[in-house]
Amino acid sequence: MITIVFYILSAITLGTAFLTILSKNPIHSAIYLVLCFFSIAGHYLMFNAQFLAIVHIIVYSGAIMILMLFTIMLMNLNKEDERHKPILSRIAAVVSFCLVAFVLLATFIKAQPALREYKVSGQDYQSIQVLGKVLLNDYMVPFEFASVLLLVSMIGAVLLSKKEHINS
Amino acid sequence: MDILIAIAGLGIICLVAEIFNLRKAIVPVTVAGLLGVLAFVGAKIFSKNPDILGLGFDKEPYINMIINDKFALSFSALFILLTAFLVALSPEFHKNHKAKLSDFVAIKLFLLTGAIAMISFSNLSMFFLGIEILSISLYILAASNPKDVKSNEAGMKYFLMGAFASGIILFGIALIYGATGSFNMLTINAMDREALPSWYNIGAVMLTIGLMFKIAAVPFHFWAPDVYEGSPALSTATMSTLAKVAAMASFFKLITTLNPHLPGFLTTINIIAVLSMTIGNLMALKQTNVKRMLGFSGISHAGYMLLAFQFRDLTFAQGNLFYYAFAYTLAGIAAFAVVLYVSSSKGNEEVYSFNGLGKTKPLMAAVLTCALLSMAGIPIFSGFFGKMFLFNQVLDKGRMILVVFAVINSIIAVGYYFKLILAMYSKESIENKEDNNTVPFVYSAVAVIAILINIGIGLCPELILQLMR
Amino acid sequence: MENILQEIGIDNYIYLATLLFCIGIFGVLYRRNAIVMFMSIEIMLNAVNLLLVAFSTYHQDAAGQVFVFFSMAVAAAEVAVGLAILVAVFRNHNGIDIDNLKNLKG
Amino acid sequence: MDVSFILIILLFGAGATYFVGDKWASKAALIFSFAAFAATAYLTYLFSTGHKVNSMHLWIHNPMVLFALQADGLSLAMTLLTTALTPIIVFTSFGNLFPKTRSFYALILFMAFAMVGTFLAVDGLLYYIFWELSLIPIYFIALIWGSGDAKERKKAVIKFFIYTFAGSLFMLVAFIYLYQKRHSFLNVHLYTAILTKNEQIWIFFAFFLAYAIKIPLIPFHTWQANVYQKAPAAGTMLLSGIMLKMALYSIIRWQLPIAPYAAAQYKYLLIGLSIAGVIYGSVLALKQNNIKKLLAYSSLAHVGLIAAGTYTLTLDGLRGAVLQMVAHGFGVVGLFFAAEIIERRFGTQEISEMGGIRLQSPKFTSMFLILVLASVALPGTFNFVGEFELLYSLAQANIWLAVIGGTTIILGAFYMLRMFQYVMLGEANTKVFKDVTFNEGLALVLILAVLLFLGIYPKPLIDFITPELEKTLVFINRFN
Amino acid sequence: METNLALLLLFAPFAGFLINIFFGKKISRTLSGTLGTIAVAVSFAVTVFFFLQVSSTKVPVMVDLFQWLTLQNFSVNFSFQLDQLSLLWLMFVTGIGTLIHVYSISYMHDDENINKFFAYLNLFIFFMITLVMGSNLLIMFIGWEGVGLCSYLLIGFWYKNQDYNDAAKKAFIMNRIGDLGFLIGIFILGYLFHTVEFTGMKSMIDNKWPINESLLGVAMLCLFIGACGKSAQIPLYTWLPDAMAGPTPVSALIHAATMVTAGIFMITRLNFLFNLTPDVLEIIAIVGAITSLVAASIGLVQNDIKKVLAYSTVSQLGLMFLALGLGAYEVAVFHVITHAFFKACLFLGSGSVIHALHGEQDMRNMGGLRKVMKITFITFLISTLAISGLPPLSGFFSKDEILLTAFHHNKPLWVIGSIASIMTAFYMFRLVYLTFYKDFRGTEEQKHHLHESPSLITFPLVVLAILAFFGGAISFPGMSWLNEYLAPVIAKPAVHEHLGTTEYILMGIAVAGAFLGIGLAYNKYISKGEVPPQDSEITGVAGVLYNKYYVDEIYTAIIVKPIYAIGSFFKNVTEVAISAFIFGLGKVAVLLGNEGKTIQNGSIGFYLLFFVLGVCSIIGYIFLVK
Repeated sequence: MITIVFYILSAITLGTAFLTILSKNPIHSAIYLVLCFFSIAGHYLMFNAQFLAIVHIIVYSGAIMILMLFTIMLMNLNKEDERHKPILSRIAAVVSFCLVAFVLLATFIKAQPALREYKVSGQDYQSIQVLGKVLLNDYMVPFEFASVLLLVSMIGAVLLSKKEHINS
Repeated sequence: MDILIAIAGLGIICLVAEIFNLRKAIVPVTVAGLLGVLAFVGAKIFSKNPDILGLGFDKEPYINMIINDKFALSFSALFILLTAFLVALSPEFHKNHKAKLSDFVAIKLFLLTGAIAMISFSNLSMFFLGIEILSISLYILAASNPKDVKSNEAGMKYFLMGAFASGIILFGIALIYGATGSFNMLTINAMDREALPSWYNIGAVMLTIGLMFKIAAVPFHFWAPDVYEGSPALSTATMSTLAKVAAMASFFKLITTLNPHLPGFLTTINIIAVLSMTIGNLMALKQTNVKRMLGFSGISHAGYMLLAFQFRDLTFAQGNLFYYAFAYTLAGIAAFAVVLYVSSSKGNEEVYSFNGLGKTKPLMAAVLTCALLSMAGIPIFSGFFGKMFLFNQVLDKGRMILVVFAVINSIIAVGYYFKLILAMYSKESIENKEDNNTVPFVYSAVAVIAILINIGIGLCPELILQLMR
Repeated sequence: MENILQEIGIDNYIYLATLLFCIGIFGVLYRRNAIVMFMSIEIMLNAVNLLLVAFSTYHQDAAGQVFVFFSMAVAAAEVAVGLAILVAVFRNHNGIDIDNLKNLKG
Repeated sequence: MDVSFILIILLFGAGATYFVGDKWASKAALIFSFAAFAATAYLTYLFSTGHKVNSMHLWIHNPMVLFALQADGLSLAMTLLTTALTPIIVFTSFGNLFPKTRSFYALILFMAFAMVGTFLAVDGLLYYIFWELSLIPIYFIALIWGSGDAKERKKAVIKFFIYTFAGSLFMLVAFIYLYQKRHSFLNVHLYTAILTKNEQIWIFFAFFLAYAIKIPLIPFHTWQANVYQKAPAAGTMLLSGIMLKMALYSIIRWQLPIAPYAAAQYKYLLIGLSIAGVIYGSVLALKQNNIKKLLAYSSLAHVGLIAAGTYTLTLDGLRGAVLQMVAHGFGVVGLFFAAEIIERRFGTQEISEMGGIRLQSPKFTSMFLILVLASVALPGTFNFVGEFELLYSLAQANIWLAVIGGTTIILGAFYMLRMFQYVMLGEANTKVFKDVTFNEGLALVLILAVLLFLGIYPKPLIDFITPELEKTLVFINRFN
Repeated sequence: METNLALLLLFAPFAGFLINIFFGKKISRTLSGTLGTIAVAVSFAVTVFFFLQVSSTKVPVMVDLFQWLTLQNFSVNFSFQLDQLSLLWLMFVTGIGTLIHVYSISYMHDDENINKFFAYLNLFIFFMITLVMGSNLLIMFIGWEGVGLCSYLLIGFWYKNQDYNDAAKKAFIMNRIGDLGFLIGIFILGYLFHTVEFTGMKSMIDNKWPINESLLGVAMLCLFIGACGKSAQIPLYTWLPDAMAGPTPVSALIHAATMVTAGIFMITRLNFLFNLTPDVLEIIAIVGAITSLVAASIGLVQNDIKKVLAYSTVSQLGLMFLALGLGAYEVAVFHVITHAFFKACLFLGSGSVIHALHGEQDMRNMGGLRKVMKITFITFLISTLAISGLPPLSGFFSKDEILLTAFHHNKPLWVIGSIASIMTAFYMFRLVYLTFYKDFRGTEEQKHHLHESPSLITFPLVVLAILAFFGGAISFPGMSWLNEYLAPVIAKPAVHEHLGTTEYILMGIAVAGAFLGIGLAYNKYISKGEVPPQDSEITGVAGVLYNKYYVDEIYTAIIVKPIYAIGSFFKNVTEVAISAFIFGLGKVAVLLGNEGKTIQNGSIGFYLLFFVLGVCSIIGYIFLVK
């Protein structure tokens, strides 16, 4: 049962991911990508990681994709006027996609883990409480550090888009 | 940890100072602050108990995130020094964009925190955040002249490829986590390599690839020359000095800590090292843009630094890498100080702009010459010792062939370094004689100080080497 | 609490994540529209997030999930900066076709 | 007071010369170079009276590098040569007016500094550093103050630099490789490093590459003639008078004692190559119409003979080499200076545009003639002493080698006299040849005095260098 | 005392040289010459003193100054040796030297560089003394090269003429070829004996020191090559006739009387070694004989008065070598001495003629001079008779002894020697007839100025003529003072037969031969009154002879030209090729860099493609291939 769900979800994930890439209209891409993110959230739910799934939806679908959509619309890019890459480049892209997929998959298939048993600790490790504890105790430093990251990107975004005044 | 806080604090101060209209104070305060932090780092290196302030940062949980060993501290000191130079150069460089000055300075400071996190991490999350802060700051710096088409292109290229590389790094981290169940480097390092699933090795290789991109090693180097050329010169200076050695040091630390037991891994690194040296040097031969040339030269230097992975004694390897990085970056800073001057007075960085510099600005020409000689590995400049220590280490491991390649590359490198020197000393300036604008004080000061430090550590390599030991 | 991996197996998640990652790579290679390339990179990051969560379950460890948060933060920051650059490019080039960005070469 | 004092004087002199400004630079350079000479002489005196004048300090712990300067017969002799020639070379430039005077003289002193360091250093790395360091000043001297077409000059100079740099890098690799064996760069340690035969051969040829390019031996010589021609006179004198001696000296100090097996193994190959250079250089010298090029090729021939002598691995060969280095050093400096004197007056280096100088300036002609005769090793000049010992050592190796090498005295006479004839003799030239000035004359007379005095009474020098050569020879012959 | 005197002997001419070279311009011409002459005269006086002393005591005077060269096997000192041989040589070197100096005072009086001339002459004497006095091979070599240098300087004395300079250069270089042989010989001897002192080597030979005979043979051969160079023997003789470019006193002193006999001196000096190598001696004899014949045959047709004398010198030197080769060292020495007298006289006489004719040297433009230049003519005639070997002049005794010895040892060589003697008589009398007999064939202008030379010129002529006449007295057959005198220095004197019938017959043949030559000359140039034709009309055998068998041309073709050709080859091919190769390496690097630029094409997609391929290959290599 759960396996079937997994396969269905996976198919959706991969399919929408492909569609994201293949659709000509960036708006369509964005929509497909949102779908893809939702399916990934589905995967998270299957892991019983509800908090993560929600955060995922909020951040990716809610923030990042919206930002992208805004940009697309601001720039009036919702046209299917993208000229295709030269055919040679596209073939190269397809070939290298096949190659990289083959290499990675082959590597992973070759690298079957020795043990096939999965431990079940029975402990709660992914509830909000636990995550909060881990995040704000063990991972307090990176958590704070992430603020620097966000600050940088903020300053950066401002710096890059700020119209310059002939200033004092 | 305390270093990170201090520097991030400095960054905030910058931003606040702008709000309070203290623009003039930003740079002096920052530089002074950085030098203060540098002194602090120095004290930490030499004191027995690194936790000088007694804030408990060397205990749980901080120790799981940031570890202040000599390697980390030494490199931190170098990064702080470099940032001090870069910040000092900023006001002159951005004199037409005074409003943005605080942003630039703050970004550089945050970039510094990222760099320090990258080398003092003891948890992969810190590493990842550090490298991302560094990268994102650099994307911004690369694109920081939004009106300039070249700067746009550079930023875009760097961003797209950098994000791509970040994905690969992240993938590698995930795999390592999958194999070990931990992000903590100490825990991972203590594990039995043979018992780990081979995801671990794949993850290590992925990380390697990602970091190869950051240090611009062949075949992940394509971005470097383009971005170096397109970015504003000061950003290029940052990339080619601070960012490059930060990535390299972090790479070194990461790989030596992860220590994958993998046949062919070191061979791969060696091949990449040789390729980087060779291609970097060959491509640099025909360049006419100095920034671009230095970009290719940086690729070859990355190749040299990759030789540091051939070691028998980790401490010495660390010391040698640090020395090389120190020598290379100081030469780079000195060179870029001159490039900044030329580019501001001539409007571009083409080689012909340097014509006749030996006559018009002998000091600048002399500094640039010294810097180039150092990069080329001519003694008494520290670049020579950097190379020599690396060669020594590699030969100690018995990898003769690598050294031979490195040597052949050193020969090729002379070709383009001397092209620039030739231009300065044997060609007449194309411009007419009234080119009598004086060199801004900060440029010459930074150039001279940097090159003096470079020569100084060449005269007394012990100063640097002993930091690690 | 049962472990979903007992049903499906960590391998399949790895393959899934790898494929998704490769699709992301494909997207970056295949398209010349910068914004779609951004999306492809997001796909790559998401693939890794998925993998991290799977490993988190595999190890019954919260750290993996915590890392995903950082990854999201990074993704957000990257997108913000990326879009800012994109806007700058758009202003100058009146388009976001990355094949127009070929001035720096040689 | 130890030998580092000489280095300090020269280095400080270089700085001081730069800072006193264009007007006084030449005088300052003369004073400092002479002070260095005086210091060397005094140290030589101290050394010969049994004082220890070595300088030995730990420099870098790991890899262990010592700041080790050793005064012995060999190194002091070469140092004396350097510090004696430097004031003369400085002095020869007195009449010249050129831009950036102070940099010029500062570079000359700096170069002397590096060369003295090369001769004195016994720590391999230190030696290498000085060795490389000496390249920089000559590069700039030739580049900035050189003559002729700027483009051609640049080409020649950069070729020279890359070429010599390339060679010496392999020497560096050899040194580092040796370091792995003994964890020291000190020469005596390296001498006793245990090397397999293969290793010795590799190391030997790594050294050889560096030295063969610098000396130069054929076929590594192509940089030479052009650089000699393009460089300013002082640069050429430094190059030919001292710098190429660095390589010859290094053969004795480093290459042979470190890899004696390989040296013995390839003895005849190397001698053959060197002697081929003798003939090659001589024959080419016959075809030159440019006086500086001619002298360059003659230099090629002479140093070929010196190299051949050193590779015989006999005391006579080594001693002859050292003597001939000194002799050739003075002689070639004198000849290039003479060429410079002519160029100052006639504004040309082409032999076909000269002639008839004897009519106008018999004094100069006489001095030039003596230089020419010294160059062809007429007995009574110092060059004969060196050449005799060299040829004798070759004869001991194989009589035919001496015969072939000895053709230098025939071919040498051929091209030198031919040059003398067309430069000095014949009908009066239409151009005016002003008689040599006092300064020029003094410089030439000093050189001639040295050549003639040592030609008659070389004993002090021979006695001075022999003990050290014998010591070295023990290392060289330790496998036989 | 002895040391100081010996040094005075050595350095008096050197002092003369120094004074003349440094102050010559400031003092008057005559004073310059006088000083030079006095310097040599002092040497002569000292020589006489030593000569008398050594003749009576029979103990050589040794002077050891200081160490010069140090080699592993031996060291070389500045040391001098005044024994019978060197003193004998010094006697005529300084003696004739003094005379020629006197002669030159007048002869060179009008030359602006007379001080240089005397300086060089003094220097020459100095080096010649060094050569002769040296007690080891290397000191001898100093002198050996030194006289070569002076020869170079004096041949090219009139340096404005590049032809003269060429001649000087040629002399120096050909001498150098011999010098190389000399050097190699020294090397081998040093290697064999661990000393190059004459006395040292001699005592080792006397003590039966084991010697590698074949190596010794090589050494001797090399030394003989050295002697060939200096003494103008085949194949290194061609410089001597060209050397006549120098002023005539130079020709007399250097190229007739002294320097060119250095080879004979050296071989005589080393006779104890040459005796051990009979093969080499045989080569010497053959070379000497052939040289004497070849040179004499060329001399038959030369028209330049000095060239005739030059070839005559070569020919006579050949005879001396013949004697040496036969082991008759003292005979060779005897001929050296007599030859020095009469050849110096001949050269000076010709100089007197040239002086009178203002530089005219072509005999076709002379004639009839005996009426005007009586002293010159008489002295010249005496010397000519001497060289032709007519008794009782000195030449007769010396030459006859050589022929006698040759007859006893090797008949073919005797035949060659005799033919050469006949030729000598012929061309010498041809010279005399063309110059002094018949009518003057020069221009009116010259004729107007014809005069006998001043007494400073004629005085040496007279002295030399007297010596040429009576010089034979030092070694009459059977009762030779010379042989006794030289006995200590000559290891194995040639066996001197008592004068028997054979000997008298041979003498008779020789005298008859001389008369034959004279008669032929008389017939041709007096009776028929022929004058040699112009250059272009000389054809056939005479043409070959006149052009000296084209030896110069042959040398040019097979040695000089090829060297230049090789030089061109090196310059235009190898140099360029090596340069191109080295540059090529650099070019390849630059080219690769240039090609690489196309890969760096600026396209992000392309860069990413490479990125991905890099990822694939690295992962593939590490995980799939390995």
